[in-house]
Amino acid sequence: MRSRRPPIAAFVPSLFILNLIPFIFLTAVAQSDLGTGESTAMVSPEPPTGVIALDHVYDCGEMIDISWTLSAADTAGGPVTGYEIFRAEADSFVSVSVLPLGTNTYSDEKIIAGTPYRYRVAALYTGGAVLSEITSPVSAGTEIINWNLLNLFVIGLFVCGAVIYYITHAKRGKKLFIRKIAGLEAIDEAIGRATEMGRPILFVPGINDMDDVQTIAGITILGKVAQVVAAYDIKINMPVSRSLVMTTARETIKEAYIGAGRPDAYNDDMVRYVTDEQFGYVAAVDGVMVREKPATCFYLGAFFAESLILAETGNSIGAIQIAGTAQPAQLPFFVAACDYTLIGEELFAASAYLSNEPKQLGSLKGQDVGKFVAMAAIIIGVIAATLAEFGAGSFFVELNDIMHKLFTVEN
Amino acid sequence: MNNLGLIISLVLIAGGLIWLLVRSLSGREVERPIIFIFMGVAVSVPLLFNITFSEKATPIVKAVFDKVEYLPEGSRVLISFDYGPSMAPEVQPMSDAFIRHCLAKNHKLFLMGLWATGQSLNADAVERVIKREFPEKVGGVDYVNIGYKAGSQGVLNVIITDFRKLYATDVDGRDLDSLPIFQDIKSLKDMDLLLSVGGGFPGVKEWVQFAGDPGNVPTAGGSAAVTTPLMYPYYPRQLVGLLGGIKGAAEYESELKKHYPQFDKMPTPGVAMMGPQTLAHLMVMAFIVVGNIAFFLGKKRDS
Amino acid sequence: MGFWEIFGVWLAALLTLGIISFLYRDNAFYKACEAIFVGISAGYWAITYFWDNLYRKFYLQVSDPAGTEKYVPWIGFVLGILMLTRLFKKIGWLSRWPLAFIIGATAGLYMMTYFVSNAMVQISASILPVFEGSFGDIITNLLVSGGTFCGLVYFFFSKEHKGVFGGAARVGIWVLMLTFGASFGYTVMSRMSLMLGRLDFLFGDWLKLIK
Amino acid sequence: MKRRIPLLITFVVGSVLILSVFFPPAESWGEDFSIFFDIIAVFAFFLGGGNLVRIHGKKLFTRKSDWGFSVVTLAGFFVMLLAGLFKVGNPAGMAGDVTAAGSFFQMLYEWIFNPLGASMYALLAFYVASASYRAFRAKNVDATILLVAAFIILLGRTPLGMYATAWIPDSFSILQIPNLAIWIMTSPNMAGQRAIMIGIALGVVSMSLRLILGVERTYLGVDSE
Repeated sequence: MRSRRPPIAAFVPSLFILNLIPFIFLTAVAQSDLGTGESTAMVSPEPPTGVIALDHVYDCGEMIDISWTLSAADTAGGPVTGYEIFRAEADSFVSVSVLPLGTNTYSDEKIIAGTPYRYRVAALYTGGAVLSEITSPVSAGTEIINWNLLNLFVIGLFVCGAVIYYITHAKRGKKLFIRKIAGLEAIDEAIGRATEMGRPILFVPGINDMDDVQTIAGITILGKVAQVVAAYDIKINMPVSRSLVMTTARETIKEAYIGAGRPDAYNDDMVRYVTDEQFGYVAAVDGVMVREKPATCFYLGAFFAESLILAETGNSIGAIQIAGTAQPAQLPFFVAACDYTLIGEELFAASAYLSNEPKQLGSLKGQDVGKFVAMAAIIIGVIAATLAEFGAGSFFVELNDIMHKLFTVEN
Repeated sequence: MNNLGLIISLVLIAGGLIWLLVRSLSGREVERPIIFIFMGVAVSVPLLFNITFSEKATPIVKAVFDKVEYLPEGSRVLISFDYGPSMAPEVQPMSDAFIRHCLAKNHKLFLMGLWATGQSLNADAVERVIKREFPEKVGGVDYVNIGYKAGSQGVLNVIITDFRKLYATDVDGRDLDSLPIFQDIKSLKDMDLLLSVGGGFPGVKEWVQFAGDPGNVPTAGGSAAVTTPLMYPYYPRQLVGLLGGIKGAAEYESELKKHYPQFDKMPTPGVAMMGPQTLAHLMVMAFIVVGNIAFFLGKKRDS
Repeated sequence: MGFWEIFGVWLAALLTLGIISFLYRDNAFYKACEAIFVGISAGYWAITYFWDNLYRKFYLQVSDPAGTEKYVPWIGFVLGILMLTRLFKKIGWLSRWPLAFIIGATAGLYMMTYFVSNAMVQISASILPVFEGSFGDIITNLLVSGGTFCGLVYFFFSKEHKGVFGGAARVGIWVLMLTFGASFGYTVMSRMSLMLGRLDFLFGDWLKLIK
Repeated sequence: MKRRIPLLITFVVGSVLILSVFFPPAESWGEDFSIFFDIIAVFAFFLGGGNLVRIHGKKLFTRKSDWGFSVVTLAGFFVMLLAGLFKVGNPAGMAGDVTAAGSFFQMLYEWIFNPLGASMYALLAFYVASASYRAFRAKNVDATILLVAAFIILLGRTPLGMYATAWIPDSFSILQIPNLAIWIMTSPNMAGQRAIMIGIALGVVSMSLRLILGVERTYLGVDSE
């Protein structure tokens, strides 16, 4: 359920094995086939032709791509049973792989960069094999720039450029409109409630470590929440499931207390490590909830199956609950069980929104430009694709083609 | 004894629900522990007393059943075991039901598999289902198990033109040509129906893309619940039908029992597992209804 | 069944009941289970960190005479040591370096992966002809494209949700709600299966009421 | 100064890793980062685990309420730690894998860790029920849509859904509950998921840039130590 499982409990990478077996198995069969030589009475089929070996582009010399024209005898019911790839560094050819019939490309990864290799492809048939011509030597090289990703670069640059433009634009003091986000407007009210009731605030930053952006988003919101907490001297309770999150959260809260001019009121015990284990952590947080009865619970970060356990327990103690995550599978549970939910993008926008600094708000405007690009792409793409389908002229066919190329990331 | 317990528990559940309804009709909310108790009972009772519900097949499942049912006797049906032991509890009931149905209809049965981890499972199905329940069926004549070959969809690419390029023998080492069942069979295209039972890659999707579509052979199958939504888009154009998760298996089993009295005593793990599930789902829905009644009446009273 | 096996089953059964007892209310039985769980699992992870990360990913790598990139784990080691400077007040500020490193790296890496797999892939998957197939298909295609569009409108921050734009945002939130409701309903079955598994253990392995 | 260097580190590391995607020789740097991270996490655990021991130790020595449970936690932690560090009862001794069957560590895992985790997970079934009771109420249009979608899907997962709408003629078969449920899962559900995913991507881009450019810096703590 969670992304970082205990690595000890490693599972068998069955797909890997699955992919490996054909090669092992088929190679064995084919070699024994080859051993019988070409001396059978059967008429040998035509060999594959036009074999070309080329360095795989945009990598670090890890692959050589081989392609060929199928043997003329590779037809339904024909004698060909498959192909075998042979590679030579000097004069002796060794078998690299065996492939099913109908295949006309192969990428050889068992190579050393810079070494020249020659290849030949054999068409296998019952009782023997026929070999193709030998290719001219080719060596795998490193390309510095991956031009395949040019489209990603251009679009990425545009979107990032928009964000950066609006951040710098805002510096010059231009006022930006940002709509109200209910879940964030409610934060002040939720904290106010804790003050009135004299009860603590519970802050859960998810169960992933600092190497997840959602956790970082949760911590940046914690920064804003802690400012209010420090100003009103409310008790904040933050059990965490990762040591690094503990460290970062302490820095963040301490900063807020110093900013509020009350460094003495800060206490390291506000943030405490429980356990890395998903459900062990949940068991403990549930315990904290029913025993300390926080007035407000925040769940902001990466959540998995525990989302509903936390939200329902929080509801049972009558807490106001504000949740936010970018895990699409858990959003339904938060939406159903919490008072306010920051849906996906809103989680990442929250700290900027709460800071109310022009620069930070500018970044929100910038990401809207990104959304505009996405929406425009969908509309233009759909129209072009539809009209192209109806044969409305080559312009739309081309446009459709361009749109697909623009948004398809090759790799 | 069992029946008594069963009746008492069901009466308790029904009575409890009526009590809740009456309570909510006066606009009152239900406390959480009561909901938990209901849930616990709803799941425990069917588990303890082995309560099952007759499942009426949904169209997507019925389509598979009808396809097998209305193929003329002696048609060739291929079942591929595309799953491993970890998925077996969810999808094995499907492959078992397919086997029973096909043999009861006197179809010729071809078993194979695309998962290395599932190799023992189709052999197990032969022992457990075919040999035990259909002792009159002869291996190599009425059914054959050609086993697993590595290569995922690559296998399909080959056997869509010729079985013998990849399979020389069946799992018992008998030459395919020596088997009566393989007499007029050259490739997958000679099959009348392809059934893939699986829950991942390669699975139903690959069978559609690399065998059913190019060979123009009707294809159907079953898949684990998590991957089922990904298969829906192929239905009904490229997939005859699909058994989704344990519920799909249960529906097929029910349908089988309905049409074939001889399967009265057949084990129905799918139906058995659906008993608690169904009651739990009904309970969740009952709570949604009760909750809304309480909400609206409570609002009315307040205003 | 040997003594230890029976002991194991009973222990597991008691712990299961302890956790479930929380549904009624917090109690000493649950507290004990919680305490055991926290202690045992923290210990488990400590061991995982030790053998899997420190021993396998660091020690074995740097002590491997054939290793080609030995410096890589050492960088992590140095950053890790800096992390421990927190324990000393005077040089505690050094612990922000590894933190800054982690946050910078996570931001950079995630930015690209999310942008490619979430944005680019989804946009290109949306670019399809709508007027294709039966009448029902066309409606469905229109709905998927339109729904995605309106959903994005809902997320707009810098424009007030008013007029036509507001209407689209409204439709957007409806699409999102439909999505959430459907996912919730679909997941119920798998959640029930988990409880079935536990009850199966209690009634079968422990009490032997069912086979 | 104490704050400027971390900002610089974040900026350099972040921008380098963004650009590394476009340069094949740098492609593996992301993997290197995950190695660094795993090693840093070990050292961080000294702080986290230390915190756990300190908190429960303090409870024990000050005899705070429920200090008995702290004893249990500490005992569990150290028993697991010793069992794993010295591979107690491991059939292959210190050379064996720490999770080898038969080792004390693995026994603790199977008898205690596993049932506790599975039971906690199983509580979800109960919470699903209470959430449906309380949250699926037709308070407004949004909530009603949520409710109806969930209800149709739930209905489609029981025999009831089939019986309830079997009378609908086949030409309108889409309106039969099981078909409707499938349609909802594949069409509107997909539209919603797509919008959410695209939104998340842009949110991440914007937040990452704020972090890398140092606009967002609350996590860095204070300068005045």
